[in-house]
Amino acid sequence: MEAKQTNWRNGLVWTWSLAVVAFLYLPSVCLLLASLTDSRYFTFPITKWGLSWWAKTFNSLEIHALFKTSISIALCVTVISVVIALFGALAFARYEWKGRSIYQKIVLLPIFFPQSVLGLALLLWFNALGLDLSWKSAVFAHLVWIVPVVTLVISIQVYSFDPALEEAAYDLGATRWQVFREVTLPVLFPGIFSGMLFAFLLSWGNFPLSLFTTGADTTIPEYLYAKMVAGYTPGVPVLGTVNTFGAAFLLLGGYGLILWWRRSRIGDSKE
Amino acid sequence: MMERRTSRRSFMQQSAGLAALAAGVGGLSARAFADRSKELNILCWEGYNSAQVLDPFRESTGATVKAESLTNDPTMIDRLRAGETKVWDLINVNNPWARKVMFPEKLIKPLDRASMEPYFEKMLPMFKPPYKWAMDDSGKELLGMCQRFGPYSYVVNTDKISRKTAEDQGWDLFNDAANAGKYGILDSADWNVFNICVIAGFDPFKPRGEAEVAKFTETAKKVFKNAKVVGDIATMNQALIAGEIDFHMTGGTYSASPARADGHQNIRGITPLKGPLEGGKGGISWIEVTSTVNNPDLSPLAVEFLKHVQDPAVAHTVAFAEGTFNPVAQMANPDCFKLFTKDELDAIQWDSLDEEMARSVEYDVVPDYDKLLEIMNSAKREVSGG
Amino acid sequence: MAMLRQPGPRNAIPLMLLMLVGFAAPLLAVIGFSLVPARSFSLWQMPTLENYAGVFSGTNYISFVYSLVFAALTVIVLAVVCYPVALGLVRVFGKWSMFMSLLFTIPLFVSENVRLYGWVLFFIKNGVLLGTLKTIGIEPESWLFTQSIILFGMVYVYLPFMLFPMTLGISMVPKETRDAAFDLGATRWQVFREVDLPLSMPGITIGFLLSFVLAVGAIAEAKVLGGQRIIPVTHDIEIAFTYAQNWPMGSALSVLLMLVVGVLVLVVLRRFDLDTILGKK
Amino acid sequence: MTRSQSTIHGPILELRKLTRTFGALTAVNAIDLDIAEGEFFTIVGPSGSGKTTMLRMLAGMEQATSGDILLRGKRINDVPANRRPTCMVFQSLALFPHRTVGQNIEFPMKIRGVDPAKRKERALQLMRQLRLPENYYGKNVTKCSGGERQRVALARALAYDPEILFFDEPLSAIDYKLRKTLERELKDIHRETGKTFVYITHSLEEAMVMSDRIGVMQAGRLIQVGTPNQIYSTPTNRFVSEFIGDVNVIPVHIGPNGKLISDDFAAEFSVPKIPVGFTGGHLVVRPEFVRFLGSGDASENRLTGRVYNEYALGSRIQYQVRVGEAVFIVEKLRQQAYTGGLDDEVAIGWSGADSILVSD
Repeated sequence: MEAKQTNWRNGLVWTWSLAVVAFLYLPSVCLLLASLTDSRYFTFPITKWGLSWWAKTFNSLEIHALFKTSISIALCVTVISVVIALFGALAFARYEWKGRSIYQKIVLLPIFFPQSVLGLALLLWFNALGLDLSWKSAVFAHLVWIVPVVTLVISIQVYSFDPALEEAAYDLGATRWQVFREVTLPVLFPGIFSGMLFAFLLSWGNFPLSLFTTGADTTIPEYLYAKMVAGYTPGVPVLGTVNTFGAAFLLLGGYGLILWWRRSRIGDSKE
Repeated sequence: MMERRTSRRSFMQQSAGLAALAAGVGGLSARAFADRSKELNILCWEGYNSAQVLDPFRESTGATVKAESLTNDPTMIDRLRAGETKVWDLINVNNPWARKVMFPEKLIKPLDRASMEPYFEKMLPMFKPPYKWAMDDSGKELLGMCQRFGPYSYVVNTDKISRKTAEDQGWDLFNDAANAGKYGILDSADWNVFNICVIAGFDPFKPRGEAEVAKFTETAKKVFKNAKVVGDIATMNQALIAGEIDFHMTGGTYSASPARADGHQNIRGITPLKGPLEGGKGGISWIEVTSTVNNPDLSPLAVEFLKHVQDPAVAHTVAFAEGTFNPVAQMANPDCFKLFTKDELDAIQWDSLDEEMARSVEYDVVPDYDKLLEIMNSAKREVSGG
Repeated sequence: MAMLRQPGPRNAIPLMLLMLVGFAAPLLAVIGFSLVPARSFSLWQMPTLENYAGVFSGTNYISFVYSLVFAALTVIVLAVVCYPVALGLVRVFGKWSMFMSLLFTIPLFVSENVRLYGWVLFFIKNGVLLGTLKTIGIEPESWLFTQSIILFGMVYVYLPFMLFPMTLGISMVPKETRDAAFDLGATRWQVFREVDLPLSMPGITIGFLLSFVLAVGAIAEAKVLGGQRIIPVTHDIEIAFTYAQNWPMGSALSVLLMLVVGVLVLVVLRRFDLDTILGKK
Repeated sequence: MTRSQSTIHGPILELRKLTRTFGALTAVNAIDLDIAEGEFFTIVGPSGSGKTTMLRMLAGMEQATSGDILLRGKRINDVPANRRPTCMVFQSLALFPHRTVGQNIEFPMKIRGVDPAKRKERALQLMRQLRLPENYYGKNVTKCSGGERQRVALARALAYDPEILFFDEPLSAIDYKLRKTLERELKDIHRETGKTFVYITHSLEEAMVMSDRIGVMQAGRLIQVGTPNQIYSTPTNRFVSEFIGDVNVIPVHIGPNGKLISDDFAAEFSVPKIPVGFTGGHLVVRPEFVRFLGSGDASENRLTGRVYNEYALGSRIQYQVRVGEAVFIVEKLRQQAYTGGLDDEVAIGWSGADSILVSD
């Protein structure tokens, strides 16, 4: 394969991919622009630049309450889903057992399911049970969709886990808990950590499931939707922009953390 | 040996998981008999859920106030029907629902007439007690408090179509084939049904015959086929300002005011001079009524809040909440009225408010609404993609 | 019960319980609601099939057709858009690959309504695009509120759901196998057709399936960008649950949608061994 | 008898200053080499020596940074792999897992548009030649055993009808016994087809068994080329000598008396001739050339030490003889085994002509 042709092809692939990245982020840039105006409706070029909507948004008790609700949901979802998904992933990827292949497919089903329909189904189910809806029911609703995703994320790590490591540790006299703490957890940690990131962010950004299951509590995406439909203000692009930056910060930061962690672990073993 | 150890460890792992799951499910019904003196849940139209209105109340009472805004009455009432009377304390919907639907269905409970009625005294003349929509059929029970109101027919960009032309031509704007592709429809199912009835030439609030249903079907198809865009308020205003459309159906002060407040005085809610409605009127208006939900564990703050928003300063805030701007019943009170600036009065078309209200009939429940809605949605589907 | 003594099934228990209570049961509730008389709000009634009769005699088929056609078109466009990127992630970007993947992941965490609204700001008259063009004297019609922009929006929203499985698929093609085919005389196109495509098919199929299924459930694109130029089936369901106050009708529509999705997913997933796709060699 | 076919035919492949760099790393460094038509040529070297990169350049899967590759005198640097009349058997074999045995073998013919009936006929013929049962034709290739897969890979390469076949360590992952069988089969196939084989491996043993000539690579350079016999008996440097197996490599330098001195063994050694200009290097002594000396035996080179341990190597036995702190290894056939006890003092010796002096 001629180098020139390969370079040319790689150049094309790079160009195309960067164009797709630009395509993905262009709306976010537009939102950022729309948040930087003092007028309510967006016209471009912007005539009245200003940060007043940022100030209003950050000073609003309403928004603080929404953040609290969204964060409570996301944190609960993160903790519970990582615990369930860790066992789920061990069953998914580590152990050979009869019925595993069916189990794997069942785990995938909720991911392959329109979320708005799932949200409605949960609403009907809660209704049939006579449960009160609140952010707690939303936690449960999020779990139904997020646990399978996190299970997949952790499974990928579990696939590359060598069970002989645990056996070697037992053999060297470690207790079950020590093996779990010293071997299993650290080795699976990058997967667990990515799972946590995903759980948190997917819960944070979820709209279709929250819409039907939060009851009187409102999450940020629900609030944004309500505002967009009726009371649009540039507070919508402000929150949208904060959201994008937050997600980028968490993900890139988390990735950096994993890199750093891996490197320092290799450093340890060299010493 | 190895196998047995592994098994026991796995068992411990799995018990932990079960516990977590149980905690997740168990938490759902935990608040059955919680103390509700410090919490208030409001199901409302956009505006009451805004920070300007709620934050001061939160500060003064130290309460947790949750408000969810929806943009149509039937859905809110549905949520109560579906069992959410346990959740909400206040519900804010348009005028006829409390008297005609929610009270008979026991979804709301009456207010203490003695303590609340004095507030009506200070309102604009049309709301003086006993105001019809605030009372039940027997005329004994007070069902809710009024506050925001406004005419609601259609909105035009007066740079493209003058106010006079729009008022004179009336609903035929939407029958005029030359206007195809020049207008939008603010997506609001029940209001869309009203307006299509009126465009078809009959009164939506009266029982009707086969011929009118046929006319409705035909009109619905035509109106949706010729619309450039169907969408929410933000979309309509953005499209009007940008020049994507010249006018849109279903709108008035409520939807046009944010654009007007932003300096776009050419965006104006129009009430036609005449039409097929009761008394030859051409417009429809709305009045919001806020009622206490028939919650078995109603928060004591519900009534507090109703009184709170009657305060002149708060009433002004409600009128100019974050999203949309509207006249409020308390504007008859000079203490309240003086808070409105000229720009604010311009935003809510105060200059023509009286005459426009006079040209409008009040929002009402449509007989055979379900049937018409189904016809309309079906028409919408059939012409979609065109 | 003997089975539960094995570590595999035991670890699966919490997740399976969650699926039972949180997925299977709600779906049964939907099915239950689809069988009660129209406009009722409680499950405990005489079962009836009138809702289904209503769906089949009405015009809902139009929404179904739109949803399915647009989902199919989305998948086709996404396949073309994503393939070079997936190829890049596996074979070209090298140490930048992870970073690029993250860039494609971040938008997933901002709800799609808001991101689509960003496109409205971009495309609307006097928006970012047309406003800029206007300053240099060009004033074309905006692209908003058309059918094609709905497709555009769907491609935008579901891109990561095609990209990542596709990347996984392409990474399953060993370099040596491709080299071997090339060495045995195959042209680039023949290598692609004979080796790349069949060997990356599991991932690609999952990408197709995932983006198709999610796109069938799409609603926001038609509302936000399309000005409701088309009415997807999920919009019908929403109307039934909101304006129309008809939960049983909405449930019947949901059940039909679930059937389409469920059958498709089960049929396709049956063919794959997830272990091979996800990493067990 | 070794038939060096290189003398019969002209070179089919000529490498001229062939170089490949990756950034700062020079993987293949200015290699010159002629490979004769019909030859079985093996490049042997440790991992990282650049042999795979070189092979990939020859096959057309890697671009040379500089230098030329000539096939029958024609420069083919810019001819891509799919248009070179050469074919490679990969380390992983790179069989198409989604195809049957038959489809794998027929692949190159299908690519060329050979008609299906002819394809099948040729595939079956190749399967017979490679001792694959006929009923394997429709078998899923992933269900075949390691040895069978080797044969399928070779059959597929032969189906391409290449002028040169390249092999990238195809036997490295196979157990000893099967490897031995396959080595022999490969050599038979080479005889039967008369094609040029270029084989790379890290095992000199494997190279010795099959090759007409061997090239030893180290750090991107081809440091010695020769017949197996030449490589074995006259390695040109320390690396080659050590690569061949367990040998005694003793650092030596020239003493004031002009003799070779080993500091490790505190001894003087003699060789037939010290090259002009030699100042220091290594003396290589193959362990099988070393004898245990009886009390009266004379030897050109002589050391005294203790037998510390012995290792059975199949037909031979290796002894570790400690001379002071240094260790010397000696190998004997079982019939000539050392009969004394461990830790007994012994004298060992070898003829100067059996040792090799390398200058690095």
